[in-house]
Amino acid sequence: MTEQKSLLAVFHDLEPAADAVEQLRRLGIHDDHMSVISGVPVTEPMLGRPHQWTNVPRIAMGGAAIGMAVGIALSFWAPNMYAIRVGGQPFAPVPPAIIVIFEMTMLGMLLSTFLGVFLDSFFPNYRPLHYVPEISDGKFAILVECSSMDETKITDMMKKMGAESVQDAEAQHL
Amino acid sequence: MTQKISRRDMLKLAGLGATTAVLTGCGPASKYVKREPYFSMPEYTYNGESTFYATTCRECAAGCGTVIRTMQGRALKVEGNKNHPLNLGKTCARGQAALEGLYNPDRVTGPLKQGRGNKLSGSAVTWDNAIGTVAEALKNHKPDEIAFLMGLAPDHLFDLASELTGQLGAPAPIRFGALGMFESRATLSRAAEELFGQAAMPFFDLANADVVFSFGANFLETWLSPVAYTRGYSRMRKGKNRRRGYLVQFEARMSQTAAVADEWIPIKPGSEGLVAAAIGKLAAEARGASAGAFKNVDAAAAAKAAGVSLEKLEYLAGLLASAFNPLALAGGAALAQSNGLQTAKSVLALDALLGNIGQPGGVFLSPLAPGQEAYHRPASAQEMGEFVQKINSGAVKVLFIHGVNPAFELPKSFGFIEALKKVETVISFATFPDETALMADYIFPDHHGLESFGYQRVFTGAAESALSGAQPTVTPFHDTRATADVLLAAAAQAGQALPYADEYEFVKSKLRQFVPLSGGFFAAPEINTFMAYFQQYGGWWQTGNALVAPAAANAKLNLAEAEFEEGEFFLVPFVSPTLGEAGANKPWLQEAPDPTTTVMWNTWVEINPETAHELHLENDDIVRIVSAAGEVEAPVYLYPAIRPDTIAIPFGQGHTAYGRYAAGRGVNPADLFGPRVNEAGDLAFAGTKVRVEKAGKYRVLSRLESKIGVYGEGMGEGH
Amino acid sequence: MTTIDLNLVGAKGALVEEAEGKWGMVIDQDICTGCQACVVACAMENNIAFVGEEDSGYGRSMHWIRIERFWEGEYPEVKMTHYQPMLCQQCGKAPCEPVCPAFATVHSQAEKVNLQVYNRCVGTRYCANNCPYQVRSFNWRDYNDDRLDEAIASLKNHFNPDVTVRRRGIMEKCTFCIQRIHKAQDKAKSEGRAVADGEFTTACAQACPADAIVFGRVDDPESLVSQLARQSHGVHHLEELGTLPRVTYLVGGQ
Amino acid sequence: MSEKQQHDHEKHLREEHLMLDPLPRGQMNDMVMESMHTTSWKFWAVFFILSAFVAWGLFYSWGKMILEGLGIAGVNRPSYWGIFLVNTVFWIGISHAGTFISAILRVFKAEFRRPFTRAAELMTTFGLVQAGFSIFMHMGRVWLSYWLFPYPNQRELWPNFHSPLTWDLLAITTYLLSSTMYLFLPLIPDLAMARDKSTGWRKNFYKVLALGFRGTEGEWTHLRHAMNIFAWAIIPVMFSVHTIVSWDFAMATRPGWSSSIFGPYFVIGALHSGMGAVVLVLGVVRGTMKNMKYFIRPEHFDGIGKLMLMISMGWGYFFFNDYLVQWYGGDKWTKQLLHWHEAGPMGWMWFAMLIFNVVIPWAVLWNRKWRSTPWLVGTVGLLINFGMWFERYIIIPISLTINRAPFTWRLYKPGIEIPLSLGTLAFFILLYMAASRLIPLIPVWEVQEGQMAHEFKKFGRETVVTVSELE
Amino acid sequence: MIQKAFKWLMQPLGLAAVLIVALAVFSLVVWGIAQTQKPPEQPVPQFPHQLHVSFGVQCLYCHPGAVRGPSPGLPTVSKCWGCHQQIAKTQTSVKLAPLKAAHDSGTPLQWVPVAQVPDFVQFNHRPHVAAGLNCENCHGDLSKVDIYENPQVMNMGWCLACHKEKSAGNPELYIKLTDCGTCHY
Repeated sequence: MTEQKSLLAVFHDLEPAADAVEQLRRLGIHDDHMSVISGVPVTEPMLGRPHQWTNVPRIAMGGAAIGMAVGIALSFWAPNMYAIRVGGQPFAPVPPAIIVIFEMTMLGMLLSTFLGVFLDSFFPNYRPLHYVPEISDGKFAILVECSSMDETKITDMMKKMGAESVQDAEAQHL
Repeated sequence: MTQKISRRDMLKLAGLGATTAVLTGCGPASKYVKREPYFSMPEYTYNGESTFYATTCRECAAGCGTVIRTMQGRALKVEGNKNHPLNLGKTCARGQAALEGLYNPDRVTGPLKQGRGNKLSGSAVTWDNAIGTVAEALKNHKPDEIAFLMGLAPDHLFDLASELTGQLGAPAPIRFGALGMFESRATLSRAAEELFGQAAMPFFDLANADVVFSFGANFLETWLSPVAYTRGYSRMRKGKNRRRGYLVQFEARMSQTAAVADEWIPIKPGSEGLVAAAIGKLAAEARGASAGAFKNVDAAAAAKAAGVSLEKLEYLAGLLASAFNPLALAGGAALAQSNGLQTAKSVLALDALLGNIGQPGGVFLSPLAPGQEAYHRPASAQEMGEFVQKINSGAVKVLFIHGVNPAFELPKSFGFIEALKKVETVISFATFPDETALMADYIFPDHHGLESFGYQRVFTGAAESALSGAQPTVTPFHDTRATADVLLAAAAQAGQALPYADEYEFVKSKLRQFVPLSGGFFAAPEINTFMAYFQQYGGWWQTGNALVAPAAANAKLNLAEAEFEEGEFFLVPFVSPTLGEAGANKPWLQEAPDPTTTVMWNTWVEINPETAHELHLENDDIVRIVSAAGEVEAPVYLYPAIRPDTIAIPFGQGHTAYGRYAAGRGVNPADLFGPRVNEAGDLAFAGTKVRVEKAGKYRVLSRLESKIGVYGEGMGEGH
Repeated sequence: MTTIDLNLVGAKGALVEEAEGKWGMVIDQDICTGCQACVVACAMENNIAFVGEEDSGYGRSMHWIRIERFWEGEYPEVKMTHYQPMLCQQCGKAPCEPVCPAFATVHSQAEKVNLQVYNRCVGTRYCANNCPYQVRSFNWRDYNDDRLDEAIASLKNHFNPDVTVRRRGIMEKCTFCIQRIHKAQDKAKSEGRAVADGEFTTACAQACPADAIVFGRVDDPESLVSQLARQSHGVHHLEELGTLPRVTYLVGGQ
Repeated sequence: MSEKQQHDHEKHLREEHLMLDPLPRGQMNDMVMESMHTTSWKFWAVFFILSAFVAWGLFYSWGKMILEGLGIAGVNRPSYWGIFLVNTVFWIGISHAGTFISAILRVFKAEFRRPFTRAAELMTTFGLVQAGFSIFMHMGRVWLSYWLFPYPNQRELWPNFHSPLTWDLLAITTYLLSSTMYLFLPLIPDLAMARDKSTGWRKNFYKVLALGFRGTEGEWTHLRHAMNIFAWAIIPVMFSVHTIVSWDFAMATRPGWSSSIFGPYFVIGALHSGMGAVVLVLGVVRGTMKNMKYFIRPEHFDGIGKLMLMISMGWGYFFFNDYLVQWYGGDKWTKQLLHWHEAGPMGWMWFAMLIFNVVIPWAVLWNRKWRSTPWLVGTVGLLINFGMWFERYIIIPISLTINRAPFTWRLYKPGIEIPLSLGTLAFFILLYMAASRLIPLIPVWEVQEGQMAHEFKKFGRETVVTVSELE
Repeated sequence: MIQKAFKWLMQPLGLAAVLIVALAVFSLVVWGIAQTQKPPEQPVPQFPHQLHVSFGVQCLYCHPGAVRGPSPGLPTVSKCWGCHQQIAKTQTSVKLAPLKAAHDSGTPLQWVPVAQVPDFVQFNHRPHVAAGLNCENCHGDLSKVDIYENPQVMNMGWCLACHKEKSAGNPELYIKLTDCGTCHY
């Protein structure tokens, strides 16, 4: 039984970090056991990383559907709860309903998009996390989970690839 | 009626209302007005159900019948009495607002020793003391040192006062009111007397006329009996089975009556008689008949004097000549001239010439009220002047005032206010703290008209001979007492007891004479039943047409030019049709827009826009109007329908007292009138001429109309 | 209700029948004398607040009925146009109704008049903006609160308990004296009969000394108001807007 | 071109363009943090004056108005709507700039937007807050305003979906919520940065707000997707909001209001005032806050200036459209209304509107040099805001004077609206000032992203700037 | 400081404290609302409705307006006295002293109405009675209580529920009974 360790290597530039990812993979670290943390958004191809799965668009569409349903209910069902005649118009005319449905759809979609970010990213997350504050200064960090046996091997490799520091990552309150 | 009315629980309920306000946003409201529980409920009353009482409107002297809707002892609404021959269920704005008098926050709430202040600051006295005071006054003075001054209405109180003065040997009570003065009643009845040989108030059968020429009579506003004449006008206009009636109004300033007339002829003030005569002559010529009294009239000269073209007069004469039921009537400012009596006679002579005396759509004499032997007109200005002189001479030691406010209604130039200071004891029976009441030694407030018994003679407006009945519709709201009761009690204390226990007994005794009469609206076998019906139906009247068709007249005319004071502009004062002489303390009458100018809550001066332009005056500029007798300041209203040589000011505002809604608002044009009278003794107020000065101040008149939409103000050029 | 399926069509006006009327009014401008009796009678019947000099001059008067008049020509040929009492026209297709977000002004299906439900009103004043006749009045202040004006404590003794007293922030307008309609209908029902023509009338029509205002059932062709409204010189004000007014004005002589 | 010239040219380009003038991220972070922390006594003086103003102008006056009724405002018959609605439309208009800049420019990948998207988005949210205040002030019984929301109740009575005001309420609610979320999403990485750079109470403040953001690939991916959805979806919401605001007027059967062009006319008007406000705010931020001269440069004013010119022309086009249609129709009431606009007592306002909205922008913004002068463009922005406020004032209370019942025409005179309007303005500034102390006004990560994507490239002898698409 | 407070609040004791405060506020509100629903003080304390009902006095005897119009009315002193003058106990009972005093002094009894609707609701008893409703349908069983109190909150939802139920199947009646103008004007 080997002890699991987390290593955090900090790189100044993007390219060495990408190379390090490549090297890690060669050392037998699966992509699932490493992650790149950065201060600017970098896309997967830049790092040669597999495609990231995200639910946000689906959640958004689901929210839009719910919003639309609410809009339809408000436009066509609610007015019939207490039928009141105004201005010689039908109880639930279609043209105004389009407006209501549109607004409710958009509201549902945008709200759920926002919620989707929270759900997918586990926000808010105030538990201790592996992190170094330099990341927000534009550095790139690779968080590797490996067995303690591989620790030196990986540390050396990272150093070689140009890591500014490689440290035992300890989860901390951000 | 409720037994006791107290308002001690008002606060508690207001608190409840406040809670509701917080919870719902709608707050203390009509339902939470404490309508007191009954101790013993009258049988015909149910909670939440209205009870209706027939009574007489006391807002002016016309005597319309009203029915008051009440609930839980509160009067809620004035409605017209459909049975009443005078108004047939209709009311005017003033009648509608009577409730705001009844529940006016500024009523005199109890007997006071006022002590001639200029505020209502007297100390309260008990009613026993009050009656004692009146009794002392009656007892300790010689009969001819006692005087009664009363309102216009020929009512039961006037009868009672007459009886009392008769018993004491004191001079008969004097009736006076500004409305009578502005209507020129004395002139009209005098003219009728001279022409028809009978002193009576003429009755003009508007309803059946098809062409009506009105010389200054604003019969739709305040003249004599406005509701009745409006009904007549309406029927004239509808012209059932006949052609639609045609109305031509001759006056210098377009009144409300002129506004609805088909033609308004702005003739020079004072020339009305001449114009009537000229039209008479031309009409007679058109008909090919003899011009009778008018045969010496020079129509061209008359047209010139009046400021209209001869063609116009010929056209109008033709209109009259071809009419089936022509009618000419005169009143108001047209008669308030030095030649006013001649004008009245001239117009009546025109009627005679047209052959409509005693004909449908013509001139009649008003029927006398039941039990009345002769027409008894109120005092003219001349008689009031004489009365003021009598006071000034120190001959009057005790003055009782009821139902009139001479300090406001009588022009200042008569000197009434100064004269009043010479009277030893002035006792006012005013319901409201009006100017005269404040100058009294005592105020012993009478009930409001809706709280009291009585009757009133209908003096004109109805074809039937009618006595309008009054009864309390609610229990008195304040600690007031019927003046009749006070007088009866005081007379008894003074050892001059009249044979009546109280006001109710007095009214009843006066009605007793009608029980055996036939032809009445109702009949009853004995007085108690009669009295019950009298109250139920709101009066007693004979059902048949009782108009008197006078003998055809033989007029002698002496048409003279009107005399005017020195000044630039003719002054045409007119009584505000919404406020009248005593409506200024009712907020809704203040807020009811004037029918012609739509001004609310203020006095204005009407000036022709062109004249104003010459004088560099704009709307809302305050001007000072100066006459020989005095001056007033009021904002300008550029009135498009007034002669350029004339200005007009409404009468009704300018109170210095009379409650929060009236005091300090507007001006009183009566301050401008000199004490000049015409041949019949009526005030020649329309003979006043004035000077207009810019005061350099500015006050925006509250108008309902839009100056932008109606006059194009601010719309730039070309609008 | 049969009209519900029209929702899906949504073609406003194309399929919805012309709104039928029940109560109506005829105002004969030829005999109106502009005397303001109707104005004050309405105020007394409906607990309308007076607003004082300043506010009334600033267009805040609360009259439910106002008498309009204009001028034609120049002196001396100047003429005042016929007095025109202007009150809520109780439109069949009222522009004020659909714009209220809170359903505070709705069309009564039972009485076929425009209702103003005071307790539902939140005071957006959209209805008043959209009223082509400008006959709605807004409670700009707490005119009826006796804590603000002690005079009201006394004056409100004559308030009609059948009519809600409005407070600040609420729109109000002529109701065709619906309290009288209800009272008359209730009375007739309790006596097992229909309401007779002329059995009751609105406060304005009741007061009008010239009988220029006539009120009654317009769905009854025999009623006086229907007969008068059929006359050739009867017009509807701003008829071109398609509001289907229930008040007919008789203009000019016969 | 010589080497020297070449070098100078590049140097010039670098000076001019933020995107070509990269600084290390850490330094930029420090600059932004420093600008947030550096607060002079003047700031606090203004802050407290404004606070007092808000307390009096907004809260005290509003409380008084709620207690006494709308009588203390200037509204009357027929001008039932007054300055409150003018302000509502005005603030919603202001709020449009934020969305326009951050969403439309993001969608169209206009790179110059990067440093000031946040400053603009803050305006959106804070402007909408003021719009909300204004519309609730307008209500006669504001304490019952919850009746306008669709909520189940015992009476089974729902809001009236026939009413444009209900549409408006739904639209504004949607817009307020979504623009606030859209403000917050790109803010998270910056909050994380601020968290890493702060100590004390600020640390806790940012810790909570940053939600535990680290910058993992997953977080960035979700965020990017969400921002993309927002950028696309919020554009139709933004257009719908101001179109619906215009329908509040266009649905009414009134002369001058019932116009089918009102929708786009209002949208373009909103952008007009919004862009004006953005340059004004940028000018103030650049002038008063530390280190901002690096981030906000004349090139930005130049870019916004071009947009303003375009929008101003668009506004002129729609204005003319509206005017022509109304004029040509020849309806007697509309004719009176147009006459009233021009020749009436408020005619000066009508002409001032045209001068501020059209004449001045066209006269100034065509020139690149003038356009790049911050104070000048800021002044034009201020004038446009006056002009657009006048436009709304003319559309609402002045047009309301003229209706189909000439007996009621009456000019509107504002009352307590004046302190209340100034109160909302002060509150807007106050919120903005507070935000400038609490929120990184420059989205540093976006700037860095942009700087990474930009580079010089030589085509033959010419050195040009290229941008590579990173996403 | 705030952080400390927050931390304290997040632990079980803190959560309990939050719960207690919330409960206290909620109870205060409930109590406040309940206060407005309490039967008020009446001029005759503890007026025993149940006793009168048990003697077989009909509701309409004392509240006769209910069949005629909007308001049923509250009994006048003379109405009470009509029966009570024949009841010897009236002269001696402490509970009845206010009635005796009112009668002797001729002042009305100021009953406090309980079943009130706000000013903006125009309620009429007559059509309800005419529709066959009994008093107890709305006012509850008066043979069980002394002082009347509303058995339910008389609000619009309660009115409407009954109106809808009674008019189901009759479109004309339904329109009339759910029309805003039937109660609000």
